Amino acid sequence: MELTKDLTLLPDISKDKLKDIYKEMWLIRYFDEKVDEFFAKGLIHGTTHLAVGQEASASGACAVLEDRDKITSTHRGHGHCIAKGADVNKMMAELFGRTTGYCKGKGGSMHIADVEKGNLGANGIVGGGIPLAVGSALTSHMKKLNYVTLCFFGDGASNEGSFHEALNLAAVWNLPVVFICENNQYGMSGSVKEMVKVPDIAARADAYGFPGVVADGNDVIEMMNVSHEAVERARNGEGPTLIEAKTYRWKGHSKSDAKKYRTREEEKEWRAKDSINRYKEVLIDATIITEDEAETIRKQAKQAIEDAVEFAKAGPMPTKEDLLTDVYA
Amino acid sequence: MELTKDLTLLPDISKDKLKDIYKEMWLIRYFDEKVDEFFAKGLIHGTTHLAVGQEASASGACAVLEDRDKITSTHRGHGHCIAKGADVNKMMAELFGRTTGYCKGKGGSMHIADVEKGNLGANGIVGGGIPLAVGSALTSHMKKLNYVTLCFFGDGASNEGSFHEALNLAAVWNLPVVFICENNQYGMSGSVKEMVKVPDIAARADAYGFPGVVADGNDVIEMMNVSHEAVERARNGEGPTLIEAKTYRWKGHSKSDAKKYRTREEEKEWRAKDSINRYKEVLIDATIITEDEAETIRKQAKQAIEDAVEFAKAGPMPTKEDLLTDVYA
Amino acid sequence: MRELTYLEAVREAMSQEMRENDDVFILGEDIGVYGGAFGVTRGMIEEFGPERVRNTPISESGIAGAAVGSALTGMRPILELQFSDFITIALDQIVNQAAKLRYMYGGKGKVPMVLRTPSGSGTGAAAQHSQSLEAWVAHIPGLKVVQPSTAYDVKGLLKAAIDDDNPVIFYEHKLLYKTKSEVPVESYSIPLGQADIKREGTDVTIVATAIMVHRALEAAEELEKDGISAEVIDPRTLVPLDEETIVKSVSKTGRAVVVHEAVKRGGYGGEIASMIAESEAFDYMDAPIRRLGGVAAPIPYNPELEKSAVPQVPDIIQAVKDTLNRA
Amino acid sequence: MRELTYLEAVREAMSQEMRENDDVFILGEDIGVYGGAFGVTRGMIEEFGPERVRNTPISESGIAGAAVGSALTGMRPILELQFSDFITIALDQIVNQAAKLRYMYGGKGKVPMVLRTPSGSGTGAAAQHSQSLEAWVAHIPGLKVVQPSTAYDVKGLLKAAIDDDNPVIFYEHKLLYKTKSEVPVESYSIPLGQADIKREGTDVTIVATAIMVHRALEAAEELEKDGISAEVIDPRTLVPLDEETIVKSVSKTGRAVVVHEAVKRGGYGGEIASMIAESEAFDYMDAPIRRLGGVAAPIPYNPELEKSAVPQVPDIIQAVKDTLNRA
Ligand SMILES: Cc1ncc(C[n+]2csc(CCOP(=O)(O)OP(=O)(O)O)c2C)c(N)n1
Ligand SMILES: Cc1ncc(C[n+]2csc(CCOP(=O)(O)OP(=O)(O)O)c2C)c(N)n1
Ligand SMILES: [Mg+2]
Ligand SMILES: [Mg+2]
Repeated sequence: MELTKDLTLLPDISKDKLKDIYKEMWLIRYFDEKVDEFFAKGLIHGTTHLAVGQEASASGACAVLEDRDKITSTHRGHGHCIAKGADVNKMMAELFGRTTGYCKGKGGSMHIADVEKGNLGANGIVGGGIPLAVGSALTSHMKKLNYVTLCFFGDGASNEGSFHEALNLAAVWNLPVVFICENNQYGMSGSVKEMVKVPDIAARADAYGFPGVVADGNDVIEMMNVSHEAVERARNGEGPTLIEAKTYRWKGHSKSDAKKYRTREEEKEWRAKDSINRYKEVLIDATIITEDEAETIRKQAKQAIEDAVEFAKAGPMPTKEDLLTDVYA
Repeated sequence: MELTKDLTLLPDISKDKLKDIYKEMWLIRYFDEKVDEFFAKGLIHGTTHLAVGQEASASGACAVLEDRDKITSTHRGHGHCIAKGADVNKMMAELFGRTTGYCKGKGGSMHIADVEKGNLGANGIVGGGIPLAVGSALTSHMKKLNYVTLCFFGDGASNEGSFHEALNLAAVWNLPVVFICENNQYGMSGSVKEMVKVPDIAARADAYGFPGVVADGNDVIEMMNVSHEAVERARNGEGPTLIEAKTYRWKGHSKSDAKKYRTREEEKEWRAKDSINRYKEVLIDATIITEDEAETIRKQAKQAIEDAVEFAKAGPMPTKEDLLTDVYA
Repeated sequence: MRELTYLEAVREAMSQEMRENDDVFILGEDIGVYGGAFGVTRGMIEEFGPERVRNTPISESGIAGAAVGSALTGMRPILELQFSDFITIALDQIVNQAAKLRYMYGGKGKVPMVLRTPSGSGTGAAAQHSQSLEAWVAHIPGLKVVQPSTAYDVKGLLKAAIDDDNPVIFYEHKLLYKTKSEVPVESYSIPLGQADIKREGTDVTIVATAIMVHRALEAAEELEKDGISAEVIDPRTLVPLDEETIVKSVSKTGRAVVVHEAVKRGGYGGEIASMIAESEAFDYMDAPIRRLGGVAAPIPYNPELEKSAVPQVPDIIQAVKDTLNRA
Repeated sequence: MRELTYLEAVREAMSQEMRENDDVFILGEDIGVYGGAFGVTRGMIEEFGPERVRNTPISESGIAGAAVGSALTGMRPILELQFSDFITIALDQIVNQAAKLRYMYGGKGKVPMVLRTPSGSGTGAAAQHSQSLEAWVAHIPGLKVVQPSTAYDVKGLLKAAIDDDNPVIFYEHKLLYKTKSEVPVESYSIPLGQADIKREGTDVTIVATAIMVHRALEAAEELEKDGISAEVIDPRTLVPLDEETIVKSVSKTGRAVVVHEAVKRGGYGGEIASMIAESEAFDYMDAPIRRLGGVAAPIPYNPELEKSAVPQVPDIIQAVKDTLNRA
């Protein structure tokens, strides 16, 4: 089973929205570049996982969602969070451990959630968010709220039992959930070629009886199109879809990674497929923006991240009194 | 991917062996009938799961194994155990909780193991034995022992995460293991039609990149043939196979089961496919046995189970001194 | 007053809550027409239908996660886990997700769910179906843990658990399902964190949980014949733990025996005993606190061995007497 | 003598065993060229090859089961679990299979495997990557549990664990990986179940595990300046627990402080404290036993909050002083 792929622009997306998406992709890129910089300098604590290079899958998939729709995210979640409408100020403040952050400094990079905007949270457990997405979809179904839940996870996560159980559950209950496997070719170091013996993770949907589709995860238009179709199916009660977005993370897995498990050539090839550039060219070709406009948007995004850093630094640190709050509701 | 099915008798099985299989099927039938009787009378403690009706999948699959080959089994494991060559005396003694039982009375129905004969044990955890089988296959591979591990589990178990992780692992490491899903149409009560949205569980093998094949689980010849092919593949280093044996349990799930989740008509239809009878007819048609011989064999099997009961009853009970032994090696 | 079994009390509490609140639903394996492995939900699918009495595939981790996700988005799921031993499969969702989400998110979101599960030995189901693992979840901040011993307590505590906005692990003891007590028809709530003095006494305090409450009461009857007056306290909830009631009792009696079915080594008895020793009761103690628990072995199949693996009435009597002789 | 880091000691113990015995191998996520999440296996795949340093998919339950199955059939696997928090996913295989198989089978079969896993907080990895859950496995008959605090102990205990015919859970503390001590080049074994007196003293016994051993030693130094002589005991293995050494020490000092990083509520400190109280040491006790442990909250991200969630040196000093004032 394959969904149709329409490489032309979806008709119902406005030019403004298309420009917003362009800006958002830069926001994601610059956010993670900045985080990388601060980690390298030791200015941020803990660990982090950057989605530089993977902007299109987050932006494309979330672009077709409505506000009431929900997402679940992963350890590599900054991009998803921004794409679902989060405030980069509060995100950066969280990374700085401030009370002005999304989690008041208690969660950090791996646990940013933006429940009001429908981001049910990043997750430090690989595969941990997949059953949560099914639960969220169950609520939509049982309360007839007609929202769709979009569930992000990686190629590595598709080898977890939670993937299997959750996808089967979604199938059996015919729930409004779209599974997006961001196949960036590696887990921490394990190559998908070694860890999965089928060419496409999308094919695993066949084991549950719903459609699976492969998409170019570095093509934001294609991501929008396949996600749109899947989200519509879900909203119309036609059940789940698995989308495999083939993409690549430009950076190492987390803070310190010598990247011995892959070659510099491979990295170069993938960098050439930069989704932001490709999208810009499409937009210019379609005369939706000019080169100058694109440049202005990029600079705005860059500035927004600089501002976020200022916002973050200005926030207060939690105090010992905060330690025992928020444990129980 | 489908294995070829050869419905004729495998050439390399002797007439004697074919008769032994016939006897074994009756042993399985009578063993579980007897256990049922004792449970109903309250003479056996705990709980049990009977494989009456499922004799052919256990007997057919194990018939093609060599002594050094191994199996892992399930909560519904008496049949597998007998098929792998266990002594029904020690099995019955175990159910009676005697020190003469396979587990000295410490394991009971759900934990009978016969490590010497290559039965790595029944398992009370649905799906729990599947990764164990992969581990056993890993030993064979690493130590170059060239034995095959045959892994039994149910349709319900195929929805556990352990199924997914184990099958993927076996694929990735190309291990000598054969997965046998005994699809008896139900879990405890959950119908496979409701719990799995694809017609064949065998198709799930596609998600891992090795062959899956559907077999008539009530046809011991077909079970032998597909298992033989899968075992040969495994032994030749060609990796795992998933066999789905379509069958039916005649009795309730365990001790007390009103069987509200299925109809009496359905039960009748399946009883008509009785594997022992079918096999007998094949054997008679092929002039391997006569009706009289068949009857003699059946009676021998019945007597063997009566003897097992006597053996069991004669065995001593464990004493409090046994409580703390065998915890650590 | 009308009597109900412990099992019926579970069912009645769930049914009453489901009638009151559409957000409450049950999910679990074989809870539909089969009525669940122990028959607790029997009849419920007929009243509430298959959407709200939701039969699941055999996928403990998936269904636990589905419960957590639905709770996070506005439902109030009750998850029936067929045997408490299977929490080993669902634990990531319970411990790393349900228990921590609210904290990790800085106080946003909540996970109002109940995980109901039968625990304990005595049914001959052997090592993988007889454990008492409540100490695990009691160790995890963010979870609440309930262990009722009577039908009356079941009904009130289960309502409180369902009404609670946090994940609550609700242990049902298999051997208690058929025990009866008086249970009001109308719905009522017993606050989580309120111990119950099941019997008053002056010479020794026995803190007992789940089925051990009944064994402790039996022991107390026997001890009375020897002129020993035992107070029996049932904490009812391990988290929150009603330390005050326990400490007050021990301060009065000067002696304590803590008894649970779970393996003694690393069991929650260590927490209770240490809590007592750290409290002001220490100054009133006339003897060391005694703990009784299961032996350090898996639960064996043979019925006599099985019994000897966990505390029985004579063991409690002996422990109390040891404590008294010690003075 | 030559010094090694704690991390290098883990690697050296494994490498030496693997050179000696072909049955020993490692499996785990990213343990190949990546060297594991903490770099423990770095260089090992180059020496031993990908068959014996076996990179796995991200499937904690599957790989745990594969380890158990291979151990049952003659291998001696070492499973590296990337973070000890992920045992939540693998627990069925560890607790219901590995720990119980031999018993359930009436003494047939054995499961000689080691599960090595880094635990503890202090790295800013927040609630799902910072737990100390050793109390869970210590509660399970059939498992052994090791928690080394120094490079020297690591090497000897890991050899003993690998040589042991039972499943052993071997906790490595992340913050200790870079700490150094003198470690002999040749291989040696430290028996499981032998506590180590890390510092002798006369006024109070501090029983501390893993990183708390170091904090206790620091506290002891400080206390000495106030004329207080603290004995610091590192049990090294929780199961088996060297009760004798602990009881002897407390009988001498008359005071005990038990300190671990794990959440105090339901932590193994309760077991140790209760064990002391039940022993003959009770008669020598001059003050109630104090327990220190983590607060009842998930581990927070912010570094200062994170620190305040678990015992620090001043907390230990304070607890000791409280104990002394109490007398
Ligand atoms: C259950 C679990 N196992 C292992 C890890 C450690 N870990 C964190 S990210 C990661 C790789 C995940 O790979 P993938 O799902 O492909 O996502 P990616 O990192 O490529 O975005 C691993 C192994 C974890 N956090 N949780
Ligand atoms: C992990 C786990 N979940 C649930 C159960 C309870 N249980 C025992 S057998 C069974 C049904 C299993 O179905 P299937 O795998 O099809 O095997 P069958 O009983 O049909 O042989 C269930 C739910 C269990 N023992 N273990
Ligand atoms: Mg990946
Ligand atoms: Mg079945």
